[in-house]
Amino acid sequence: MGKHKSPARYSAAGLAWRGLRNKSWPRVWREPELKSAYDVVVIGGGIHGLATAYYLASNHAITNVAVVDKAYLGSGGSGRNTAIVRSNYLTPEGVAFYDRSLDLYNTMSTDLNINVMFSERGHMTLAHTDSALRTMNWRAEVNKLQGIDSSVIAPDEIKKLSPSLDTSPNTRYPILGALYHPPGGTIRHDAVVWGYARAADAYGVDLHQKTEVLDILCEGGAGPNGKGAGGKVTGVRTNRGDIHAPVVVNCTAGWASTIASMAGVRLPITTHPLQAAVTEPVKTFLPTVIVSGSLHVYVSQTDRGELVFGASVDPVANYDMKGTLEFTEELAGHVLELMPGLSKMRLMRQWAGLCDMTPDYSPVMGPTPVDGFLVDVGWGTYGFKAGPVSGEQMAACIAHESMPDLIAPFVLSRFTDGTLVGEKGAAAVGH
Amino acid sequence: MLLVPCPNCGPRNASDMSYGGEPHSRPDPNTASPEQWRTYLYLRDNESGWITEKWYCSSGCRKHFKLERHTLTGELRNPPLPGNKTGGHK
Amino acid sequence: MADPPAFESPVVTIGRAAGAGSITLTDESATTKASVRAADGTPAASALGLTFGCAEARGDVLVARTRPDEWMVFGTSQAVAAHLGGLDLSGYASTVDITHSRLMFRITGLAAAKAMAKVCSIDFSDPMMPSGACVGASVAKVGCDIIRHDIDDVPSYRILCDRSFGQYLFDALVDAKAEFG
Amino acid sequence: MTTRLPAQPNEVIDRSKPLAFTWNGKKMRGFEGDTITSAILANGEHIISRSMKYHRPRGVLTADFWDPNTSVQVGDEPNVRASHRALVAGMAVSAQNVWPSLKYDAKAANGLVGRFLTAGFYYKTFMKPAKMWPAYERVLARFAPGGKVDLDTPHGYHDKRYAHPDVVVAGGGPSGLAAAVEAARAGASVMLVEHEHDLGGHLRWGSNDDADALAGLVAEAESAGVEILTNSTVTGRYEDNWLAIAQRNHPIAVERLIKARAKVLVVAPGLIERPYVFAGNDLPGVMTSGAVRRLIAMYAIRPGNRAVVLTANESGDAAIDELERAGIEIVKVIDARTGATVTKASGSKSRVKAVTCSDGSIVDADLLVTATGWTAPTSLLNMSGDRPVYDPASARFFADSPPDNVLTTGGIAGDGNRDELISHGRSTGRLAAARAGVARHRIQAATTRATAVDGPEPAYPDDTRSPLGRDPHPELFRSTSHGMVDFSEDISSKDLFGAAAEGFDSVELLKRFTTATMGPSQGKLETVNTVAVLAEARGETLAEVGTTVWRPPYAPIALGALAGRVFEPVRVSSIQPWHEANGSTPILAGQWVRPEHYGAPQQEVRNTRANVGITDVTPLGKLDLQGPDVAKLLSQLYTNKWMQLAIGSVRYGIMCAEDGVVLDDGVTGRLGDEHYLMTTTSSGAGGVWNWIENWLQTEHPEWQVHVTPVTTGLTSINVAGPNSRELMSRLVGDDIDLDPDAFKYMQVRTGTIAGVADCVVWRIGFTGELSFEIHVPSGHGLHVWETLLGQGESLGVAPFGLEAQRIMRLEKGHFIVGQDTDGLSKAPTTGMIGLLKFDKDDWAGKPEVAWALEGDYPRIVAIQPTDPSIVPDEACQILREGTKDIVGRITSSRFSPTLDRAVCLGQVTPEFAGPDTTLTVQLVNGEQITARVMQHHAHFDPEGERLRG
Ligand SMILES: Cc1cc2nc3c(=O)[nH]c(=O)nc-3n(C[C@H](O)[C@H](O)[C@H](O)COP(=O)(O)OP(=O)(O)OC[C@H]3O[C@@H](n4cnc5c(N)ncnc54)[C@H](O)[C@@H]3O)c2cc1C
Ligand SMILES: NC(=O)c1ccc[n+]([C@@H]2O[C@H](COP(=O)([O-])OP(=O)(O)OC[C@H]3O[C@@H](n4cnc5c(N)ncnc54)[C@H](O)[C@@H]3O)[C@@H](O)[C@H]2O)c1
Ligand SMILES: Cc1cc2nc3c(=O)[nH]c(=O)nc-3n(C[C@H](O)[C@H](O)[C@H](O)COP(=O)(O)O)c2cc1C
Ligand SMILES: [Zn+2]
Repeated sequence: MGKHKSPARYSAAGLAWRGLRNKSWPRVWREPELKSAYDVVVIGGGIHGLATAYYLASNHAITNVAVVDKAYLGSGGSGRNTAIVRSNYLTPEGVAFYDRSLDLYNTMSTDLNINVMFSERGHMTLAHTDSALRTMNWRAEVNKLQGIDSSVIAPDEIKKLSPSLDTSPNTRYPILGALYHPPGGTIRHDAVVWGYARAADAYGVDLHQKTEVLDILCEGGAGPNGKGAGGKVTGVRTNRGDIHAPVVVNCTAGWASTIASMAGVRLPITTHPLQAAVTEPVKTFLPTVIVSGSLHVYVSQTDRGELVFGASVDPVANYDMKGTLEFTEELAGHVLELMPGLSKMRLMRQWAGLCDMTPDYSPVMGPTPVDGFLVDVGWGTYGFKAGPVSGEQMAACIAHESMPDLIAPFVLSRFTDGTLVGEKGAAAVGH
Repeated sequence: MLLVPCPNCGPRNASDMSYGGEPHSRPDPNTASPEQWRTYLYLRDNESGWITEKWYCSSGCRKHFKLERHTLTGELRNPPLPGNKTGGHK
Repeated sequence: MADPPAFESPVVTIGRAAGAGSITLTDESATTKASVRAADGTPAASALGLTFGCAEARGDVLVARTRPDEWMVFGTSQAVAAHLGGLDLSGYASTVDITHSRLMFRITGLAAAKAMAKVCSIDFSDPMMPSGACVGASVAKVGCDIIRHDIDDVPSYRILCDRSFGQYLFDALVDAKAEFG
Repeated sequence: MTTRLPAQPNEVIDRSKPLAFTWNGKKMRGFEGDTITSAILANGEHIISRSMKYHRPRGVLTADFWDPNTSVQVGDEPNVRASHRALVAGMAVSAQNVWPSLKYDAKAANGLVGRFLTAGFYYKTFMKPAKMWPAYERVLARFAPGGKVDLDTPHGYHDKRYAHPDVVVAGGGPSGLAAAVEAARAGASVMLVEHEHDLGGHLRWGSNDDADALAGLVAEAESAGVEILTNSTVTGRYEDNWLAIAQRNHPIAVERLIKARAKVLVVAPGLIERPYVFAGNDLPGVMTSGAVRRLIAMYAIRPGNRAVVLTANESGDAAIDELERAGIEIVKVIDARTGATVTKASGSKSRVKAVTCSDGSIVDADLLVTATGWTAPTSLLNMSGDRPVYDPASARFFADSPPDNVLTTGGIAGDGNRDELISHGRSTGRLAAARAGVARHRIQAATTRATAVDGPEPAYPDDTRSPLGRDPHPELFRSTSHGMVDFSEDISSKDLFGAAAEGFDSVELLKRFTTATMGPSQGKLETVNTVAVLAEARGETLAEVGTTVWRPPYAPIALGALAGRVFEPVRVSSIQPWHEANGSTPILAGQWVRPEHYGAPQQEVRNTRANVGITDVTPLGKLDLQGPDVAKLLSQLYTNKWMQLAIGSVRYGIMCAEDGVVLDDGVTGRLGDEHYLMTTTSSGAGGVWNWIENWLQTEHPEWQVHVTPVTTGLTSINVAGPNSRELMSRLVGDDIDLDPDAFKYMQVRTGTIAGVADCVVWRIGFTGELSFEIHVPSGHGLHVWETLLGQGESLGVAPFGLEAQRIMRLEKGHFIVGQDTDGLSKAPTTGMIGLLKFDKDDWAGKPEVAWALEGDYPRIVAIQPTDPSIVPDEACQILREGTKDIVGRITSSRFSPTLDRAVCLGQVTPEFAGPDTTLTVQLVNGEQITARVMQHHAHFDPEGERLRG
């Protein structure tokens, strides 16, 4: 086990003590010097990178690890996602994987000693057509077999759980039923990121913000500068200097292709912005998470009272995070289809993040044709909920130099073997 | 909304078009190895920078055409509006 | 059997205030419509002429070049037949009768462009869309061809779309023009 | 007690028009022209809300749209900005975020424990016991600020329109007005958008000269033909100057969204006055100089009786004049330009009573006016990609390098007196018009339908405007004490120091940890102070710290306005009116409304199998294909062969995507030498058309094929059942020979039906019966349908709907793409191995299909439950007996009235696909049943004798 420096414990008593003495809390994490060599360099300070580093240290005593991020921690998808957590996926592989993540989320507040505000408020995916209902049934049946609490419920029950929904049969998109998943809910995404960062730092992992990877150093590969298949990784070049490392993990989600190409690796990924928005706060009235695939919208209400909305990815590939007017127009139209009473609520802010979309809506994890260069990417619009299990399994993969069962279906080579994983039905606008 | 210069119709809203993504050349289906064929199917450059991409002017002239666009700044090689360099949140 | 039956329009216009106010909306779906496809350089293309995006009246038919390689011809069935009858389809050109697959509305009035601006993103200003211009565009989320052909200097637009959208689109246009009296 | 002053020279209230309203149930009166807060203040009340976290009483701070603590509930509308919203007779206004009442707020106790509720406190507690978090969460959620949504709120008449102006000017102050005037005079079409109820910006509360100048500019704008939108906001600037404008003053719409593609955007939003941070700065009675000036000049409100003024600029000085003019006692002026400042405001719970100055003096006062500087509302510039830069000398941000089609003028661009501002505005307007002229020329030239452009493209004009100056201004953000930084989120400078010390010391992390700038004013008031405090904590400059990202909308916009009126296209066949009139149950399939059944689908099946049924299948996709190369195209698209199809024949085909996955299926018939009609699935119609155009345009431009969608040009009716030939014979003209030998199964004829020429008939059918699918020119579709019913009466004809059709196809074991196949099903899964022609040179998906055949692909099989009465739901899983291993699933299931038993299709792994294999199916209720894999896909008439009959 790594040397575990106990950070100042968070507790109500600590809060009171510091409040009385006007004392502030110690720093959440250090601002360490950039060393010239580490055992593992993790690129990307989002939930995936930080969780990987944390589990490397906590589960495998590998603590000579750097996490580098070109901006601030959580500046990617991890800091801008709508924080919906669930495990009712479609394929058995997907269900098993996300269920493990949910387990880790359930104990996270105590494990990491930070309140991540996991709100198990229930998750409803509405069906407006026969075929959507059939997919919901399919998911429910697969879920039940895997012991996941997930079932299809009828409009009257939907109305009881979420009275603001218009469940009358005469709407343009009548609600025919819903896949109801009581263990699903929302989480305070920033707290998760900070929790992993703080805990990893306590184990001695170095977190380097504003450290941008400009190149991956390789040798022996078939491509220029020793990159590409058959070669091996030797480190990374950053805006702050070179770092040597035998293992480099690409956890950069929307930017995954840019990093992979630095190692001469092509990925089955295109980057598309995904947008989200919040309304001005109002008194809470929406108890569950509502998702409608046909209407491309999902919504939940935070404890602060804002409605948080999301939709499906923008159709045009982009690395820009500006956001569009069309998104808000479509969104509002669809939200009002579901909840006509909200027409006087006002949209307060919209934003966007980047999503690394794969053809089968499943991630890409594990080794690449370049030795020592690993990926944990392809997280699309659903990767936040997968953060904990991915970190845990990627850490195991690095420590044992082999693919753990839970993530074996997601290897990169499936795109040459043709063994794709069919999560499209559950993930397209699934969240 | 992006104003896309269709070579036939002139500048049109992107919502009048369908996006076709990166063009990729199709290997000979009779001789391609699984690896070559699946490279064509799945692997993408997905560059952050200037790319050439396919568009289909679905509500206008119904012609396919190619466009050079910068995926980070949103710039086009031949923008229909002069002086429209846009930065954006990178 | 009896006489060929009458053309059934896809829209019910009665009671929908289509003609009220300063903008009139009429259903011209029964007009015979034909589409001609021909590539540049074919005899048919040269005979039909026009620049892509332009339309003109020729005798008793209206001809519009709605795509770089497509023309539409409107009129009575006799007039359309007469106009297309002599067309040389060699070098590869083809015709399809679209009378039944596309319906046609006409929206006329000084404020017609303003009404159109509520349902269509095209710039309807005179320089961009003069009389004698046509464009393919989405109207109230339905793919349409729009042809401007003024009557006595009063702006007038013909709107064509798939027949099955008829009632929906008609109602959307009635609603769009309501504001202008 | 009233605080209304005598008539003010430029007041906007109309004293001849009193309006009655209620405030927290209390009857009050205001005047037309009042805002809600000015009316409440006029009635002697000054607490408008309680703060979010500590429930401290709050009053007017800025008296404009951004006033942070003046959101109120008006009827069913939450979060109404009371310092902006015009008073309307009969308004029922109430305070939000108070419990039980504005005066006695029980949650104010939070204030006592405030030192424990530091920013982010919730991350550090409520963790144990874990089981208790849901209960804690419910309590926290009760503190959510904001108003109440009434779930029965009607949608209201919202609206949208598009616009294509040459120039849009955001901001109707002197500079914006001047820019609009000159741009219009230069020939540009101009939209001037002003957020407030009237044009004029700060001139509205200025001198009489200001008022005169304003009137002059407004007259100029009107005569120049500027389109003026007041009470409207440019809420967003998106790619290529795509602008969102929220228009709130529309005569018939509650709120209208204008989507404008401006050739040039002029940003002239002026400046927003910044509150000052010190202890007690959130007490009611502490106001900005702008607030005091607006209240006095526009609404004739006496903001207090004894005033202390802290001034660092002209606006503060002007406030002093204004207060004096209004007869309000000024007890002390603190001139910040000399280094003096305020250290503390103290008072009762509800109002300032005393002000402590930096010289140590304590003055009694009930009004403290601060004029400590400006924040540039750079939000629209940020949305344009600009990164504004901080100028310490003038203590605010300026544009760096916005795109050339975005220009700034007025306060956001620099300082000047009225004439200088107007002059800068004018030159900006001329530049905007000239640049827009180039854009217009270019767009018009690129658009073939447009009028030809005159002459060559004009030269693109450089920016030769003489810039506005920048007045020096002290950097005045925080006094020596701690106070509120974010009034809507209840975040103090002390919170920010604490968070920075904890390590949340970049501006983005600080924002997320404390929520500063995340409230309803979105940083308009708070960002610069937040950055300044962080800079102080880090010992850095503001420029080094930087700002957070500004995002749309500039001001919140109603969901109703964004939605507008709902455009959800609906498609119907020409027979739909008949279906509706004859008791059909409609079902929505994609955009189509179709008859699901006419009351008894099982009976519809029986009748079709026994007599004859007719069904409306118009939504089937139909494409007219003409040209010498159609057969090549078909060979490329379908897996089977098409080069030899005879004229008069039809053939079934499956299409795959390039990954071998089944994309669509349907029949295509050859009508003439170079003329074919293709059918696709209803939902696949659009996609297949695009797919074809893609092949034709990008892979085989040399092929001569013309594709025309004719889906709705042909009304399609399937006539099925043993009596179908007899029925058809009563309708067809002499041009169609129905004799079974002349018109065989899988053949097509064209001719006359019920007097309608140019019909296409083919002998195929999904139902397994002898059947004719007729395609009638749609203008006569209803006629043919009604004729079929009339002529078929004696033959027992009856219509059948989609449900009966689904049952019959399932009895026949026909799979449906997308239901029995899924996103991973490659062609072999369908079982149609005979249709996969590998000796063809090329077809879409060929290699993947070949490789799939070599592997363990899942199979579609027909399945019958052992117990004939149990119909397993579609999606039920098939398991390896005694385990939870999934080996397949039921993809379609129905009770068959023909066989009087349950019939299914399913996908199973090869191991379980053999005929007579016993399957274990888990029902939705968890029970397991057994079922058998059948020999044939068809449960009924596997030899197909009926359909060939
Ligand atoms: C609007 C939106 C809503 C979403 N909603 C949900 C949801 O409800 N539920 C869910 O489960 N998922 C959701 N997602 C998806 C989820 O946010 C992501 O899949 C997840 O956060 C990915 O985490 P990550 O750690 O892999 O990547 P990120 O958090 O994106 O981190 C990648 C990091 O890499 C850094 N980086 C990039 N390039 C470099 C470089 N060259 N050098 C150094 N660092 C670099 C970036 O700065 C970034 O911080 C949503 C996403 C978005 C955008
Ligand atoms: N003395 C004062 O009280 C005061 C107040 C503001 C500005 N000024 C001075 O006036 C000068 C600025 O003059 P100006 O003409 O630039 O500004 P202005 O403040 O006079 O007018 C700007 C107008 O723009 C409107 N606006 C802002 N954003 C908008 C948007 N997105 N959409 C629509 N409207 C929007 C505002 O409501 C305001 O009426 C500066 O020099 C400044 O110092 C003085
Ligand atoms: C779950 C969630 C809730 C949010 N709530 C708010 C909010 O209440 N107010 C706000 O201003 N922004 C809110 N945001 C958006 C952030 O301010 C910010 O826009 C987003 O994290 C993207 O970062 P960027 O805008 O700096 O690019 C929220 C974001 C998320 C992910
Ligand atoms: Zn075009």
